[in-house]
Amino acid sequence: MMALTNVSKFFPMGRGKQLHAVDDVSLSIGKEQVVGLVGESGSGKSTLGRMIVGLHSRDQGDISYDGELLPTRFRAQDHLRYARRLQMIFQDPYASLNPRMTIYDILSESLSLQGRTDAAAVTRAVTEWLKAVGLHPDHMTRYPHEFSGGQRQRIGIARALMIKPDFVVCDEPISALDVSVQAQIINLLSELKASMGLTLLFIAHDLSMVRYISDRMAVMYLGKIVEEGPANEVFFNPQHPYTQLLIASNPEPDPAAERSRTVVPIRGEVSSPVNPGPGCRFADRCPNVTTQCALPPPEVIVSEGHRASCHLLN
Amino acid sequence: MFRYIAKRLLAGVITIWFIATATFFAMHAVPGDPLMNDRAVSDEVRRNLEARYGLDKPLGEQYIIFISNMLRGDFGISFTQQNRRVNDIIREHFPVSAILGILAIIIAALGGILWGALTALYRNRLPDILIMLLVILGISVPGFVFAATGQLALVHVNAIFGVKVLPVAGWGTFSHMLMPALVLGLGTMALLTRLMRTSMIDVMGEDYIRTAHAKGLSKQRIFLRHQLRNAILPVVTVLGPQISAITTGGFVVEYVFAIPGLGRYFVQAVQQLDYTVIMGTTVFYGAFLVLMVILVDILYGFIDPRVRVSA
Amino acid sequence: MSIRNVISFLGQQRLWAFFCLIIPIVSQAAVNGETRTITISLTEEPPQLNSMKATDQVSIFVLGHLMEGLVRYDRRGRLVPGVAKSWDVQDLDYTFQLRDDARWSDGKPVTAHDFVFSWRNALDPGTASEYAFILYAVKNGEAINKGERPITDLGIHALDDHTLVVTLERPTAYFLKLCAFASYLPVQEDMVRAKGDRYAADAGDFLMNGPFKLEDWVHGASLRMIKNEHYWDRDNIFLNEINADYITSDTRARLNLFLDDKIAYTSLDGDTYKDALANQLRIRSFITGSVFFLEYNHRDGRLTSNLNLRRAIQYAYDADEMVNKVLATPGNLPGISVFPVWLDGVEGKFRDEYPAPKAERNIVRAREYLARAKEELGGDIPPLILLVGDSPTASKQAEYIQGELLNNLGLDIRIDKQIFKQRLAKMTSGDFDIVGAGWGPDFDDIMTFGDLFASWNLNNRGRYNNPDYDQHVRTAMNSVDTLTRMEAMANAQQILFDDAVVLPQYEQGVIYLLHPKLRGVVRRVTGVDPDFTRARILP
Amino acid sequence: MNYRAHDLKREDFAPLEKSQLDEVVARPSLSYWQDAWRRFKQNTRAIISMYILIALAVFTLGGPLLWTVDASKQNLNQTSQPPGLAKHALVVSAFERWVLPTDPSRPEYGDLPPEELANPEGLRAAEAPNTQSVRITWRPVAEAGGYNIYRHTRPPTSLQDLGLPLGSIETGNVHGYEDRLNLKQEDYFYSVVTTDGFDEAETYATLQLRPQLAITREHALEQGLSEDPRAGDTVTLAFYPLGTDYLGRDMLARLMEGARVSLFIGVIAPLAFVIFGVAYGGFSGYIGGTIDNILMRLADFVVALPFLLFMILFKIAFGIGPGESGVIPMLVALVLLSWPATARLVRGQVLQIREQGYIDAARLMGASNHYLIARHILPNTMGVVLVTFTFAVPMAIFAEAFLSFIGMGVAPPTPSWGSMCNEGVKTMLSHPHELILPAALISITVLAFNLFGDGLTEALDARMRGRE
Repeated sequence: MMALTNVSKFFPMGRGKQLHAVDDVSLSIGKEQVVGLVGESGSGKSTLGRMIVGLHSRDQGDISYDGELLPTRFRAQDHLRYARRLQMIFQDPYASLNPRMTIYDILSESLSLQGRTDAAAVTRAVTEWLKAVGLHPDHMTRYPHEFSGGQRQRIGIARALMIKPDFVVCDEPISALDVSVQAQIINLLSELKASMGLTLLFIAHDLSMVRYISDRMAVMYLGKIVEEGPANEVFFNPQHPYTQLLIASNPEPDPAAERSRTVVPIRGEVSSPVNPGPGCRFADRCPNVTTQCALPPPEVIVSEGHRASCHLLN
Repeated sequence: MFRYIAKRLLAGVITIWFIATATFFAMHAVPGDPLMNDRAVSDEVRRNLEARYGLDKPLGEQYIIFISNMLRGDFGISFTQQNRRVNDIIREHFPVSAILGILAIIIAALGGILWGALTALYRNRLPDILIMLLVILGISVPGFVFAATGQLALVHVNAIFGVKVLPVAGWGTFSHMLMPALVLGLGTMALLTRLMRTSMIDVMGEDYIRTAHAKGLSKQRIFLRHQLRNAILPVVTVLGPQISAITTGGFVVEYVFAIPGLGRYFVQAVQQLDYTVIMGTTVFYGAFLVLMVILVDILYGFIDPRVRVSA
Repeated sequence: MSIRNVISFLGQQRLWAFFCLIIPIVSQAAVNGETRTITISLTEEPPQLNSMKATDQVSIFVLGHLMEGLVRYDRRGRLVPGVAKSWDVQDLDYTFQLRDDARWSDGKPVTAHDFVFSWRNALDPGTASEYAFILYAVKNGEAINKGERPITDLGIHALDDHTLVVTLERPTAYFLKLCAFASYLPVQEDMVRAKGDRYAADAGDFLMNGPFKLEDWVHGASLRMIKNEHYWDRDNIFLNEINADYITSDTRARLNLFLDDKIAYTSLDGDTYKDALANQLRIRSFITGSVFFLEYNHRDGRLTSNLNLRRAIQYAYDADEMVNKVLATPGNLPGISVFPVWLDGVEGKFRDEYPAPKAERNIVRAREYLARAKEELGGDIPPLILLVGDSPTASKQAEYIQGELLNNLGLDIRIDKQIFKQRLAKMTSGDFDIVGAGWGPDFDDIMTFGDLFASWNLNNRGRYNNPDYDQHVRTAMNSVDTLTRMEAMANAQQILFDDAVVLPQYEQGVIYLLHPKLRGVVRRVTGVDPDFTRARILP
Repeated sequence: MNYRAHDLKREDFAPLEKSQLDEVVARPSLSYWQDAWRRFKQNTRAIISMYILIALAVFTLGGPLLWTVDASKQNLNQTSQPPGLAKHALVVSAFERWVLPTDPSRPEYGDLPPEELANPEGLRAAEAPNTQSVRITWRPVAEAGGYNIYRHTRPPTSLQDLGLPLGSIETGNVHGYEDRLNLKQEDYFYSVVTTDGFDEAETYATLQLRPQLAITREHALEQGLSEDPRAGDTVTLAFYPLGTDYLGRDMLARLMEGARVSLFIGVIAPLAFVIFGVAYGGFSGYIGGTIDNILMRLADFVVALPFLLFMILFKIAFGIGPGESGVIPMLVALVLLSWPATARLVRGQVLQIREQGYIDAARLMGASNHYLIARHILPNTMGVVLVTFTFAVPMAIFAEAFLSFIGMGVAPPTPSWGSMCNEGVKTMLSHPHELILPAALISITVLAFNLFGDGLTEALDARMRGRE
């Protein structure tokens, strides 16, 4: 359904330097699938997500949706055309709602932009959706600052889903929320996904949450996808050293287990994505680094639908 | 850092060029004739005067000549004082304005920081209320009223004491400078006091102050090392624009106190349409202000470690 | 300003000295009998101490103390010998004998050549002196200034070092009076050649032959003049030093300085004299000699070229009220004539011998004239433009006139307030209906006012043109007979009134304060004013 | 309070049914502006300043409807009057010049040196003195060559303290003087000193007089003070609650008219440059990239121009034509020099807002640039813009006052508070009301706008904090 082939995004840094935010990434997402995208901050997962919905233009590669090639650079009318297919739920529930608008204004904006202006119908839709995301219809006259983070995220979800899109990018929708609220939002998303038949790209850095919601999982490091496969397989049988370290550093819910666990911290810091060399991007932090790592890493099929890029796997 | 300074200086040079160009064309748009005087002159004399000042050439050529002379640091001869060079005029009058301005800034900055800190310490108690009342006066009363009343006050003070406490006007010694500088700095001092007060109160509510109290540091040490140092930062930021306001805004004070500063000279030159002096003074002041802003930015970098990192 | 300049002025000792003088030093008292020193203030920095180019009051004041011409005025206003000890007049030829002991401040003698050089140079169009016209009395002066003849053709020759022969262009009754004027002062050729453009730009850049010499000149701040030990009449000079320590045009600041015993002399205005009275100070008054008037634009097509309109204004206006209620300072006289009261006539004062016709305010009559003017001009009179300078007094007067004419005649006046140079430009191009103007005398003769409205006079900015008036002026100019001249001028005065050429406003007076211990300070309408050269200090 | 563990059953831990009551709205929902207003109302100083501003607006706009005196009407009978009640004046016949009394039997000049000259005797008022004219006369002094006449407001103490030198009479046989110089109803001490024609004698004679406040028939008729005024009647003069200025114009009316000029410049100029700054900064910030760079560099240039020097220069360059007030050139100059601050601020705001999620969300829905700017970006910059505006007003009022003070402001006869101060500062001792009134109005206005701005900042700012 959504196919990315060799997609890249470079940000100019001045004086000929370029930041390789997304570098030669290929990924395909099947209909009604949930793909989790994980990685550290700065690994390019948000950029990738924004590229898919057209908030960023792409510098190389193709993105096609249902076999239809999406425009490289979205203009207002492209967004208008694709709005019912591609939507996004934003990370920061505080910044994603205009503080000067009521909830009604915010929610009805999607509909009015899509050309639905029948006031009664709009009000009905807003009421329905407020109920659907677990809020009271009276809330529609209120302003965003009167809500908690979780409630705001619900509003954000309602806004994105109101116009019944097919494909939704969830850009770390829970990372700004309290742990107790996170689960509620995840559950809400799961329910809606099921009832509406949504396809989701779920971006997060919380591995266990991603495993819980996703069918497949992709791990990004410095603009590259280093490993991709079925969620459980990647989580329980990680192949790439980075994935292994990432999973190893994931805290255990059981305090006893957590205490006995020995964590090998990832050495050093994320190296700069500005003008990187051809070699493995993880080489300078990898515990198993070899001289080969200066060469471009090969892509190895580990098993059906599970691939990873590392010299060690060769 | 060096790169940053070089970049700022280059931008400054372009800015000065812009100021020079703007002044040149604004001034030549002024109706009137700088060569006219009370007594009419013969055509021959007039032609000679025009030739001496290059006014007989087309405007474009005059502009090129002006810019190229400016690059060599030469602003030409004054129209009203035909045997003085504008450079000499600036050299003789600017230090006066500068000293007055510096003194005013020192008074304003010291006073502002001191009063501001005091008001914050005695928040909502008598000293705070008294000082803030004065601040309100300082902010809302026009400077020329201060200047006139300040001088008048001196006359009376001198009469009451029967000795010359401070001279009422003129220039030459430090005692001549005190009153004008005080009058000049008053508005800025009020502004800085207010800023310092807000800034102090903000800082006092910060966690690290509470931490410092909890650590058992002495009050003086907290005040000096933590509160004052952090509260001064915003004050330093506005100092740059304030220096510019003070050095160019001094002409009322210069006029009232009979001080031979460049500001007063500028107003006279405008009234006399003294092209070369107007050009020279504006460009010079412009350059001075640009330099001041750059200096304050650099200074800020030294005071605030955060800026140094990001630069 | 180059970097080097910046560094050099930072290095100036004066600058750092300011910081060092933390302890207030005892500054000069206004007068000091022991050191024979007085301190005064100037209204502005002297723009030009080159006598060949000086045009303004302040420069001429300073030059008057530093220099001496062929003749000078004494305290009663009589001409007395200066550098010239005697002179003969034969038709158009004046032969001056210069005194042997006249010296420059470097000790060299003042010679006839110094005058020849100075006068030629002042007329040289290359010098571009604005006051060159005052030397037109000398033969070929005008032709030289217009570039039509070489400067060597000027009618001035040095027979030897101490004999100077001047040939005039035409008979000029007041030529000797002209010789006391600044443009007629000698200059020393070598010094001018050596200094070039910087001649007289600083204390060391020129030589002086007068009672004082310029010792120190801090631009914008102070001038110090000390007694010239080479001056021939030094024994009659009492003061050792005149310090102009303050430069400000702010009357209040000067009054404060006077009250603080810092300056020995200051003029007052309507706003400050009350403070002077409150401080029990003796106020003196003095007529400056200048006449202020409203000048009409007589160019064709201008509304004000209509005589009846001008007469209407003439009868609607009350110079008395203006002086008493608007200017409201003592000393000013209501303006009646362009010829001020102090001008000499045949035996007494001109105005006593030939009283000026006067229009008393008469609104009824004024409205009759206005009705006639409206008829001639075809209907209502559109707003008239009143061009004035940007001084506070000028604004005040303009507002008064605006109110009066609206009130009395229903005439709408638009005030056009302009800075000095813009006002002059508009006056010259004729871009006004009425302009607030004034004229100060250059020399002590009626002709300094007489030819003002002659058709050829460039200062006749209203372009008044009347052959009869011109004829009277010519008669007075070409005659040396006083009676003929005064009769001609009386006729001119009558024409100025009948034609309502201008509307006289007031004869300017000033009130001033003088240190009570100071004596012998001379006020005069032409030349150096006030004159401190022969002032004394009472013990 | 003893719970026993075995009392607790598993069912006790079952979650309750979700209650609809939880979602009842506890307080009315407040919009951004409503909430800001609520906070603003709690700030007493800001509220007081707001009332002051409203009062000023009423004074400026509504005042002239109530107080219909013509601000440009001159009354030379009552110049520089302090505030006070209406005065009564004697009606006198039209002024006619007094022919000075002369004694033809005496010579014009005498021969005595000044120190031997006698004092004038019999100094008296020739007629009942009034403020139209005071006529004094004395017996001529033998051998005198003239007389000097002085006037003082208190008894003279010495020859050095005779007061104003009114004038001189230059012949010894004229023995009267007529004084019309700015007469007020107060005690005057006239002194006459004999001279030999040049120098004064060493004694003087003094006469104390108090002129009666008077008005001529013509003026009384013209001002409509009486239907048929006759000499000797008493009329009530025009009433000036706040006094008059140097030409006898009503201060109250002038202050109102001055307020129109000062507040017009003070409000319209900031309004114009704030609007321009918003458009410029908004455009620049939204477009971004190279154009943004160029536009902001231009703003930097304008910021670097020395403000006051250029105000003066522009003011002169634009010129004021005859009869124009010069308000517009000053306005244009102010706008030309002041917009960059707002532009920079708004640009910063726009850059910040542009990155907010709700912009992306709207864009995904297909919102056009126009829509985003109008609906999302501009409304969110309004708070900052409003605060900038309130602080720009005092700045503009000061600039106008300052320029008018140095004589580069509005042209006469248009009054502005600044130009009134300029005129008033000179007579600050003798007629303090001419300075104090306009200066106080400037101060109050500036103060009110400052406090109002402070209140606004706090109200809007607190709101922003509440969001986080």
